[in-house]
Order: sequence, then C-alpha cells, then structure tokens
Amino acid sequence: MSGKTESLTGPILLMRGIGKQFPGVVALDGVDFRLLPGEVHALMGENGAGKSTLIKVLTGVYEIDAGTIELSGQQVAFSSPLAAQQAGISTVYQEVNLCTNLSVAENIFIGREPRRRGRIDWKRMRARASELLAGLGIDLDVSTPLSSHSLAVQQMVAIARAVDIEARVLILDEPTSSLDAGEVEQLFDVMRALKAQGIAILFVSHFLDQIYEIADRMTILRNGRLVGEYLTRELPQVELVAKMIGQVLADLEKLHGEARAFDEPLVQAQALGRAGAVEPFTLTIHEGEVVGLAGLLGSGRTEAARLLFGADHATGGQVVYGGEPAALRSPRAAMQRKIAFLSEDRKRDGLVPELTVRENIILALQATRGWTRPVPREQQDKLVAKYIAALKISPAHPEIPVRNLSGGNQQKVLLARWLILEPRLLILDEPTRGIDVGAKAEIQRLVVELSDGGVAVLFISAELEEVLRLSHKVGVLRDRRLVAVLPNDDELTTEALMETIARGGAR
Amino acid sequence: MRRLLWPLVILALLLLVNVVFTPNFLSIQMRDGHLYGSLIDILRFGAPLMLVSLGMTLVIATGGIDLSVGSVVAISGALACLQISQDAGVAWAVALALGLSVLLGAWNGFLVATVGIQPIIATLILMVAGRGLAQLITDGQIITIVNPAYKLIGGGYLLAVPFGILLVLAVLAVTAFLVRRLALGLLIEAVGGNAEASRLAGVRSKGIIIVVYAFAALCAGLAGLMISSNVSSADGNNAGLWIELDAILAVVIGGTSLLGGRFSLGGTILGALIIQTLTTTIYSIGVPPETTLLFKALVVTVVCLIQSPAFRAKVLGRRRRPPAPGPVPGEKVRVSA
Amino acid sequence: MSIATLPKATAATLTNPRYVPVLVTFGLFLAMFVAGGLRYEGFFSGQIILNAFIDNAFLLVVAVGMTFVILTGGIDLSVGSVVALSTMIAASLMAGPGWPPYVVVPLVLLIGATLGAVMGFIIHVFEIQPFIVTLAGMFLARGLCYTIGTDSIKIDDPTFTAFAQTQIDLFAGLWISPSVLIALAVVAVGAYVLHYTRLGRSVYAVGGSEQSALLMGLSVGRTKIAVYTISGFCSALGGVLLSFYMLSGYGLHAVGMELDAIAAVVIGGTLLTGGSGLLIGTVLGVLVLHLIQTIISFEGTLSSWWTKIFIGLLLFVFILLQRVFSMRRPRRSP
Amino acid sequence: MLKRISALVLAAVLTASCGSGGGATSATSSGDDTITMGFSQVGAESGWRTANTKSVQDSAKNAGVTLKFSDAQQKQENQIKALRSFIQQKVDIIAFSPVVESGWDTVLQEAKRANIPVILTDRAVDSKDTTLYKTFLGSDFVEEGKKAGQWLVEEYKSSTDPVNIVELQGTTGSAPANDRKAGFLEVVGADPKFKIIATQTGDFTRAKGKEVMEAFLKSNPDIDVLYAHNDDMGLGAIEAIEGAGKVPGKDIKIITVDAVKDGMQALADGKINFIVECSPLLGPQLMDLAKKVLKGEQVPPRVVTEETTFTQEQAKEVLSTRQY
Repeated sequence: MSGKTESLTGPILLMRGIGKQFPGVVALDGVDFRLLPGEVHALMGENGAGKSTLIKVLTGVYEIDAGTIELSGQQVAFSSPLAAQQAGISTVYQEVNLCTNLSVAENIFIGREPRRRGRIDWKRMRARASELLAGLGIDLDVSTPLSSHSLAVQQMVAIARAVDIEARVLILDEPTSSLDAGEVEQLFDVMRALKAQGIAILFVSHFLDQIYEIADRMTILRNGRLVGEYLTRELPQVELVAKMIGQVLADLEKLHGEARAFDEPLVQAQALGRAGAVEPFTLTIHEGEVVGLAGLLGSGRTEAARLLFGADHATGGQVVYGGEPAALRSPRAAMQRKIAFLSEDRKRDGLVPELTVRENIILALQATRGWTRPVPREQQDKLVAKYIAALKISPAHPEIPVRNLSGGNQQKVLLARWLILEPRLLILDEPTRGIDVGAKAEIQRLVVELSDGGVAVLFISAELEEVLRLSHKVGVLRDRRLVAVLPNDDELTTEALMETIARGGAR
Repeated sequence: MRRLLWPLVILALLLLVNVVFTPNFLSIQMRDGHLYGSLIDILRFGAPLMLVSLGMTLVIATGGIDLSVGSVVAISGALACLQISQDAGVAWAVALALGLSVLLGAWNGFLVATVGIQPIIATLILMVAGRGLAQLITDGQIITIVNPAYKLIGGGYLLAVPFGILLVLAVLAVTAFLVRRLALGLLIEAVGGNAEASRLAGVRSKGIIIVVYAFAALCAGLAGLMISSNVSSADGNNAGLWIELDAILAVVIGGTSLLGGRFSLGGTILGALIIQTLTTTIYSIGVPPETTLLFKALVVTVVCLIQSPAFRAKVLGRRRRPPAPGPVPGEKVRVSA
Repeated sequence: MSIATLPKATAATLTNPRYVPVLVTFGLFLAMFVAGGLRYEGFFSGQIILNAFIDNAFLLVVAVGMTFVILTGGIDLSVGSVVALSTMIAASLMAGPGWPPYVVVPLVLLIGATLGAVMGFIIHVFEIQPFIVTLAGMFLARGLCYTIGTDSIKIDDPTFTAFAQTQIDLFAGLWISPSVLIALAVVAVGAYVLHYTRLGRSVYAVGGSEQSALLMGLSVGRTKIAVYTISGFCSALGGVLLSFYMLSGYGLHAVGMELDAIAAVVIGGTLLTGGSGLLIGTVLGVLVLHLIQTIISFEGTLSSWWTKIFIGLLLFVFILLQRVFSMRRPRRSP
Repeated sequence: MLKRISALVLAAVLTASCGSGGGATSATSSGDDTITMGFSQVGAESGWRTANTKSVQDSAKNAGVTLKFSDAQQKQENQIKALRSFIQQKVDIIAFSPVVESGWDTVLQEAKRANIPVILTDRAVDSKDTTLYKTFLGSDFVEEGKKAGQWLVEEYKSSTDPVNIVELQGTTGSAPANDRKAGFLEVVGADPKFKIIATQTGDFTRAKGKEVMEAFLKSNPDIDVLYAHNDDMGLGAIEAIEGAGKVPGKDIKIITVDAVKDGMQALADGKINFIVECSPLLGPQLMDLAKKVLKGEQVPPRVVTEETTFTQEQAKEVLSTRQY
C-alpha cells in the first residue's frame, strides 16, 4: 500500500494489517492506514465501523491483536496514552475525556504544567491557558472548574490541550459534535495553521460538509474493514455515503411538508420554569405533532426538556397534561403519563454500562412496574428481539454488555428502552449527535413514523436542517428563554432560524 | 458459573489442607441424631457470616457499603435475649429483634438515599452508636438465657441438620427469588451501575436503596439471633465485632465489585465459606494465636491475587481476555468504543 | 495553620464551591466549641485547642496520608495497623538491641512507606480493589505486631523520652509538644504537594476520572502507587509520633484508627469518590472528632454505652448539618 | 425497655440542646468540701468490666465523691486524652485502670506538675518513677494464672500419665491474656507430664470460646483439661464439649478465671472444676484510698484486692450471695 499515491515525503504514520477483537465483536480486521505530514486526513465510516477503536489502538489505549504501526519509519508499540503522547501523537477523544473536577487551565496543562523552581506556576499557567483559548475564540475565567462549563467549552478545552502539545500527529475524534458554526470555523483556522507547520491531522466527523471543507484525503472503514483511501476532491458526497453504508441512500427530503393544525393539545407547559436553568416558558404540544427546539448549547433546551419530564423540579408554572394539571415530581410521574425522555448525555444519564443490551432495553418498562412485578422473560425476549431488528442494533445479540457496543448502537438501545413504553410524548434530546448518516436517517424516519402514529415528539437538535426537516413547529431558545415559537412554513429556513437565535426575537 | 470457578478452587484447596492435618476432616457422622463433623461445623459457624454477607452483597451492588451490620448483630441478639429473660415469648422476642433491625437498616437507607450522606459515613454512625445501644439494652452485662425454643435458631437441629444451615438456605432461596425471579436484582444492578440513568429511567432508586439496607440489617439481625442463640447469651460488646469486614471480604471474594453493579449471591456464599474454612483451619492446624492474623493476611492476599484476572495474566502467563473494551476494568467511567 | 491550602481568602475564594464544605465544617466547629464553652467550666481555654493538636498529632499525620488516598478515589484500611506496627518496631529495636532513635526512626518510616508502596503496586498492577488489598495489609501489619511480641514494650531510650516529654511553652502557660510541630509540618508539606506539584494535581485528576487521566497521558499507575506510599509513610510517622505520645510499642495500639482517619477526612469535606477536597478540611475533621470526645469527657457522667451512643449522635448531627448547609450546589449546566 | 427508649430520645434532645449552646449548667466544680475524682475506665468490653465500673460509680455516690467518668473504649490514646482533660478540668484526684502497662510517664508527669494525685486501679504501670502515682489497687493477673496452675498440679499430683491441656486465651496481646498465660505456664511448665497441646485466642467471648473449642475437639481427640482465661470462654466451651458428647467437668476438667455469676453457677453445677476469682469490686477500696490520699495520709504503694479461689463445693455455698 505504501508509495501507491502521490506522496513526496514518506508517511509519518503507517499502520498495516491492524486487527483488534473484543468479546463478541471483531472491531478491526486487517486495516491499513497512513498519514502524511501536513495533511488533514478524514477517517470515515458509520458508527461501529471501527474508527474510535483504530484511534485507541494507535494511541496506546488498547493493545493490538495483529498488525504493525510505524511512526516516521520506526516500528512502535505504545503501552499507554502517555507513551503515544511522548512520541508526538496528541489526541482529542470522541467523548470528552477531561477531569471535570479540575479547573479549565489545569485541564489544558495537567501533566506538563509550567513550573518555576519546582513548583507549579499557577499564574503563568492561567495566563497561558487564557491565551490558548483566546486563539480558539473563547474567553472565560480559566480558574473555574471545568464542570461549570458547557460540553462545547469542554470540547474546545480538550482541543486547546491537544493543540498545545508539541505534536507531529494530531488526532481529532469528533471534535465538532457540540460546537456551533463559529466555533467550528475557529477550529478550522487553527487546523489550517497547524497543517501549514507540517503537522499531520487525523480528523473524524459525521458532518460531511466539514469533511469536504477541511480534509485533503480520507480513509473509509466499514464493519472493521478497510474500504479504501481517497482524495477528497475526487470523491463526490453521494459516493462517499454509499461507500460508508455499503448501499445508496435515498435523498432526505423535508419529511413533514408543512405546518398543519392539530386538534388535541397533549401537553402544555404553562409559565413553566426553573430558577437558574430556564425562564418560565409556555409551549403546547399536540398529539402527533413534532415540536423542534432550536438554540445554542446552554440556551436552556435541555433544561426545558428536563422540566417536562420531571427530571428537575420546576420552581414555577405547571404542566397541563391531557387537559389536567399534572404534578411531574419525578421521571416516574412523567412516565406514568406516557412521557419518555432520551437524554443528551447517554454515558452519564442513559446507559448502565455493565448491564446487557436486553437489561438496558427493558429497564424503564421494569421500573414502571416496580420490582415486585417482573416482566416475564419470554415477553422481554420478544420485545428486545423486536427492537433490535426494528432499529438494526448491531451486534444483534441481546446478552452482551451494552458497553461493548458502539456509540450509535448504544443510542439505539436507549431509544428502544423508551419505545417499548409506547410513549405519547417522546422527548429526544440530541438523538442524532455523534451518529453516522445511516443511523441518523433511521432515527429521523422513526420520528416521522411515530408522529404519523399520533405520538407527540419534542425534538432537540443543534442541527437546524434536521430540526426543520422534521418539525411541525419550532421553538427557539436563547439565553435560557423561549424567545419564539415558529410554525414550520415555507418561509422558515435555516437562515431565518439562525437570525431568530441571533436576534432573540420573533420575525 | 465461570465466575465462581476460582472461589471454588480456593475453597477446595483450603479443605485439602485441612485433610492433611485432620485425617477424618471430611467425614460426617450421625451423633445423637445430629450430623456431626468438621464440615458441618464450618457450615454451622459460617451461617451468621453467610447471612450478613448476603445482605451486604445487595448493599454493595447498589454501590454502597454497610459498616453497621456488626452492631445490628449485637442489638438484635441483645434485644431478643433481654425479652426472653423477661419471660416474653420466643416468637415475640424474635419478631421484636428483627423488627428493630429492619428499622435500623431503613434508617441507614434513609441517610444514604434521602439525606445523601456517603454510605461509609452514614453507616459508621450506627456502627458506633449501635454498639452502645446494644450495651444499653444488656446493661453492659452478658444476658444468659435458658430457652430450648430460642436455642433452636443457632444451636439446634431439625431433621438432623443444624437449624442455622437450613435458615441460611431459606434466606438464600428467598433472596435469590427476590432478585432473580422478581426484578429486584435488575433494579439494584441498574442503581449500582448508574444511579442517575436509573432515576431518569423511572427507577425508584431511593426506595430500592432503603429496601436494600433494610434487608441487609434484617440479615444481620437474623445472624445476631443465631449467634446469641448458639451460646444462649447476648454479649452487647463482642457479638458481631468486625463481622462487617469479613462480610465485605466474602462479597468481594465472591466476585462482586465494590463499585456496585453486577453481583453474585452464589459467589458471596462461597466467599463466606472460604473465610469460615480459613478460620477453622487456623484452629485445627494449630496456628499460634500470635500468627493467626499473619496467616489470614497471607491467605486473603493469595485468594485475591488468584481472583484477579490481571494477576493471572501477568504472573501465571495466561493470555488475557480483556473483560471489556475499556482499558481499566472495574472503573466507574467507561469509554464506549 | 497551613497557609498553603488557603490562598488569599478573598471573597471569590469564599464563594468558590471547592471551599464551601470546608467553610461549613469550620463554621460548625466554631459553633460546637462555643456551645461547649458555654456549657462547661474550664472549656474555653486556649489549651483545649492546643490539646486537640497535642492529643491528635499522630491522627493528623495519618489523616493527611488518608486524604491523599481518598482524593484518588481509593481507601486505606491498613493505617491503624501500620501505626501499631511502627510503634512496635521502634520500641522493640530500642528496647532489645538498643538501637539509637536516629537509626530506628528512619527505618520505621522506610518500612511504612515500603508497605504502602507494595499495597499500591498490587492495587494498580493486579487491579484489585483498594479496600481489599489494604484490608489484607491491615491483617498483615497487625499480625506482624503480634509476631514481634504480644506485650506492650516500654520505650526508655533517653533521647527518645527526652524528646517526647519536651514541652514547648508558648505564652500564658500554654504549651505544645514537638509532635505538634511535626504534624503541622506534615500538613504544610502535604498541602504544598497537593497544590504545587504535578504529583498533587495528578492525584486530583485520577480521583476526578481515572479514565480521563489516563487518556490525558498522566501516569495513573505511578500516582496511585505514590499515594499509598505516602499513606504508608504517614502511618509510620504517625506511629513514631504515637510512640512519643505513649512511650511504648504495643500490638493493640490504634485499633480502629483507620475509621477515625476516614471519618476525619470525610467530615473535612473530601468526597470518598475522589477528586474533591482540601487538606485543611482534614485538619478541621480531626479537630471536630477531638471536640466530640472532649465534650463527652467534660460531660463526665456518661456510662460507657452512652459514650458510644453520644459519639454516634454528635457525628450524626454534625454530618447532617454539614449536609444541609452545603447542599445547595449548582447542577452542572450542559 | 420503654424506659431505655425514652432515655434515648432524651439523649437526642440533649444533644440538640447542647449543640445549640443551651444553659451553662456547670457539671464541673472543684468545690472545696466535695471531692471530684476523674476516673478513666478501659471500656466496657466484658461483664467483668461493667461490674467494675458500676462498683466505682456506686461507691463514689455513697462516699459523696463527684465522679467524672470517662470511657476509653479500649484505647490507650483515649485514656491519655481523658487524663489530660481531667487535668484541664482541675479535678482533685485521678484514678484509672491502664489499658496497658507502658507509656504513661508523660501524662502522669503533667498530672504531677498540676499537683493532682493519681491512683492506679486494676493494673500497674511500668514507670520507673514511682512518685508519679500514689498507690496501685488491683489484682495480679500473673498470680491468677499461678493459682490456676497450682490447682491443676494438686489435682493431678498422684497421676503419672501425661495430661493434655488446651488453652483458650484472651484477646491477643491484652494484659490479662499475657499474664494469665505466663503465670499458668510458670507453674505447670515445671512438670513435663503437663502438655499444652493446643492454644488459641477466644477473644474473651462465649461465641469464640465455643467455636474454637469445637475445632479443638475435632483435631485433638484426647483433651484432659481446659484452661480458659475467663469464665465466658469457658462457658462457651462447655457447650461445645456437650455438643461433642462429652461431659464437661468429668471427661474434660475445666479451670477458668473471674468468677462471674454464670461461671459460679456452672461451677456449682459441676461443669467447671475450679475458678480463680478476679474481683471487679474495687470501688469502696478506691474511695477509701482517695480520701486518705487527699487528707495527706500515707498509703501503701500496693494494695491487693481481696481475692480467693472457688472449688465446686465453695461455689454452692456462696452462690446466693454473689453480687455480679
């Protein structure tokens, strides 16, 4: 494979015949990969194709079962992320892997803090951290704990950390999933500057537009195998998607034609609010209606959804459900009224990692019945099999621990958990984040199906196209306030939405 | 079953050591219409530990820990014996003791689940105060009682089998039913595996936690009855002293992680048997009292090392099967592949 | 006390969520002290506070080590036994072969640190839970005590006893022992290490998320082994201070001290799950435990069991109040 | 029972009020006419100890002495703390039962400097400076072990067959366990026919005593004599012996120490053969000594409690009059 294409200098990184197995899953099977200095190289593939595993193998998180890795022509085997880092490979992993209990500055510098006479020079560290973040267009108090910042900021912090390490290879695994457009541009500027310095960048993203904007070449994986290596400019998007999912994908149209009138209001939030989280808002959701919630991260979208599910206590207002006031004191109370909530942070608020796929799927159903009335095993197996098939969960084995599944499949497991309950209102908080095109389309199609079947859906997403494609009406949040509720008619475009978000008022 | 392989091997090894020192160690005879022999002794004396460990398993599975079981053992025994010494009926005494135990356990659960105190500290409170409570009940004296019906619980026989063993079997069966046939086990594992996710899935975590601590205390209370019945006396200060450490050890040897989540009842029973066999071994092979603890430390270390997959891989040279695509097994936060 | 732990107490730091638990503990401690002073004659004296340090110098040192371990999310049950073992080794070497203290003390410290390092090594390399490894360590150290001897061994080395009986007079009849200075030095050094060294920050990182720390390229293994070594060292030093205090070595010294140390650390606001807490909190935790005991001793009419019940109740009231006051913490905004 | 529960509730209320800093009810007073005594007890680890505490408390009341009682929960460090706190509270006299012999010099010197006389009870300290305390009142554990051994030697003096002895020790490392073992060994060790074939700690408890004895019975078929360091372990062992189908007191001869009520009962019933008394009733003697010391009278440096030994016949006679 080496020397096949146009490289003048040799590849800085060369991986050959990489194989990696987990119990019940072949994650990588004879994968070749190379990275040239001064290029941005996209690693493409669906969820579970093996992208994250390849990166973790490369950075010493996992040992490889087969194959070789060469860095600058020398064979290497990293025993730990530290060793990889020392060899000049700097990584931002998919899920933000930082210590939220430490300050922002520390998260950037921990392990290589500036020191003076042996002691950590906190002043200099904070100053340097502020500088670095400023370079990424972020201005904040770097002495505050990371936990007090949004996921987007956390992601930028992770990037700042990786960028600052003197690296020859920079790996960015889904760095943009929670960034807004401006932040992505900032990041790309940084990437271009690094590229100009001859640093090789490995880039993973599910946003195809971003790939085409920044990447020079791409390597495509499918089911743990190599599909091929291509120059970005020579591979049209449609072909790329076809290669990733192994089939041609039907075009995604606006799935819901236009705003229509609904008769039965199912859930009404009346001046519902929570001090410090989201200001009182009023919103009506009808049966069969898809309501989109748009807004930047931290605009109060998730907080609003949590109030509707009783995950947090409201400090004002009320929820009217089916015409009657409903006190949603706990998620249980909401579930009894057939409200379901797919949370944004699946690792923290969704999965029970060591339980099996089956157990994770039936958890909510069992919870509604209490521990004294178990769901009969045959019924469990039937339900689980049904949803594994319906949602194409892979591997299609109900008895493996859910932590062994890829991110997208874990998301489907959680979706199955709620679908089993046959909810009348389904709240989906960023259901498609970090998920490949195929799975994304499946989830979108599912939303349409559910809505056609009379289920009300509250759909939260950072991707405005997606919100527009699915929703009957769109609520816009800004600075913890619901600033507008817009019917999804012909006039409503992504531009119009963005303007509303930016201006903070109705059209 | 695979998970229980190593505990089984260790137990077998320990028994083997005994056979070398005590030739008729494995023989079980009928004497005075009872089963009699060293193996029966191990089961009989291990019964309280097995009970306490069963309760402890569920607590640990929720990610908690209960240091107060030893004190509950003392309180329960003390209260029952006090009642009996004051001519109360055995049934009433037993019911009262177990009732108080459940109450104390629920108190622990309340502190952990509702007030939100870290389990080790929440139960430390009762561990300290409970010991005092037990002595308050006995007035610092050893209450001696003569009551054949009460004696049955810990020292008697039913159908030639020591009643204590039957009691453990019954509790084990009930526990297994609750957690595996009913859905308690799943919900406990969910709460222990990810408490916030369980709450959002509608699991009544608080209720589950309170139930679990109450159950642990009930088991401890029963063990307390057994211990006091066995010697026909209640010793507020010494009954169940440090049993919590042995119980935690038994749970861990049985393969349940202290971080919560998955648990194994069978493993726990095996773990408790290993510890009791170890104790009996120390007595029978004549380890001098000064080196008893040293011996125990040695065996515990060896047992835990053999149990550790990492140890087997690194030292015994087995090819290591990664338990999960996470580099550090047994860690709370796992990366998804 | 240690200035290093509390950098300029500006208004900003006072509202910093990291300091809230410590401040709450401090407030409650003061309230309890005032209450005791109003209730008992002779309670309101400076010497009562100084006694807290004199009587708890060893616990303070042990709790410093425990804080390191708990900050990484671990636990060390062996400390009490290692303290006992240290007194035993020190006493037997000085009493038997008559080794001089300047040989014995470093040796004891070395043994303690080594024991800790071995436990840390097993915990990290063989991935066995700290609770169990240190429990085995607890049995081991206590067992070693008994193999050395079951009797209490008197220490009558002149240098040692002279040092032990030195009183450093302050003013107005107040005094402290040299052990107090050693303990405070340990606290200061500990706070410095936690705040100003890479090791210290790694300790917090590992406690925050071991996974993330690993992925950020920190040497998790070295950090974990280091904290258990530190804890072992502190326990040994605590043992030396205890032998100053008692002038004897005994296998039954410091039974259950691990629970006191853990309680002190937790009362001081450190989370058992790791990653959050300050050494100054641990100092306060030790003082609170002592205050509870002092109150009971001043009460003077409690029978043995009421003593235990009271300790439990006071502990409960304290933790409950602490919980209530530091409850309102912001949820992480997404 | 109800009374105790209400007492508990009262305690909770009391805690709350003391937490909120209620009235200044000064319990301490070093008034001129009444004596305030600080007494630091080891703990409440056995019935014997509780009886000892009760005796001190009752006799203090009878003698009009204000007693500051402090329980050390078996920890020497707690005891030292208690002594310091007594000095702080300026009590008139300090009495305490040391957990161990060693390690008291520093704190006793502080007491001396504060001019507070000290009386030791139950156990001595090994300080070279005997001016640190006024007197020592208590039993001699080594002597108790010797008495047990002497009875055994006497009992088997006509026999030449080897005598197999098993020993149930007290808590490993505790003073009574160490000394009772040493004293016993000193006597029986002189004659080679006495063989201690097994020895193990029973932690001074019945449950452990029973458990250990069962194991002994399995691994050692011919046991002639059991020597238990206290009555409780002996009582536990009796159950084990009966369970094994042997007759305690006949098939296996039993010697214990303490002479608590249950033990005396068993002795009278013939299940125990010999008990060495270790009396906990030190209270009256202690108060007496305290008053003498405070009046400046001379007291002997060592006051041994009046203790005896009991055979089965003697037990039957005195059983009804035992106080504890």
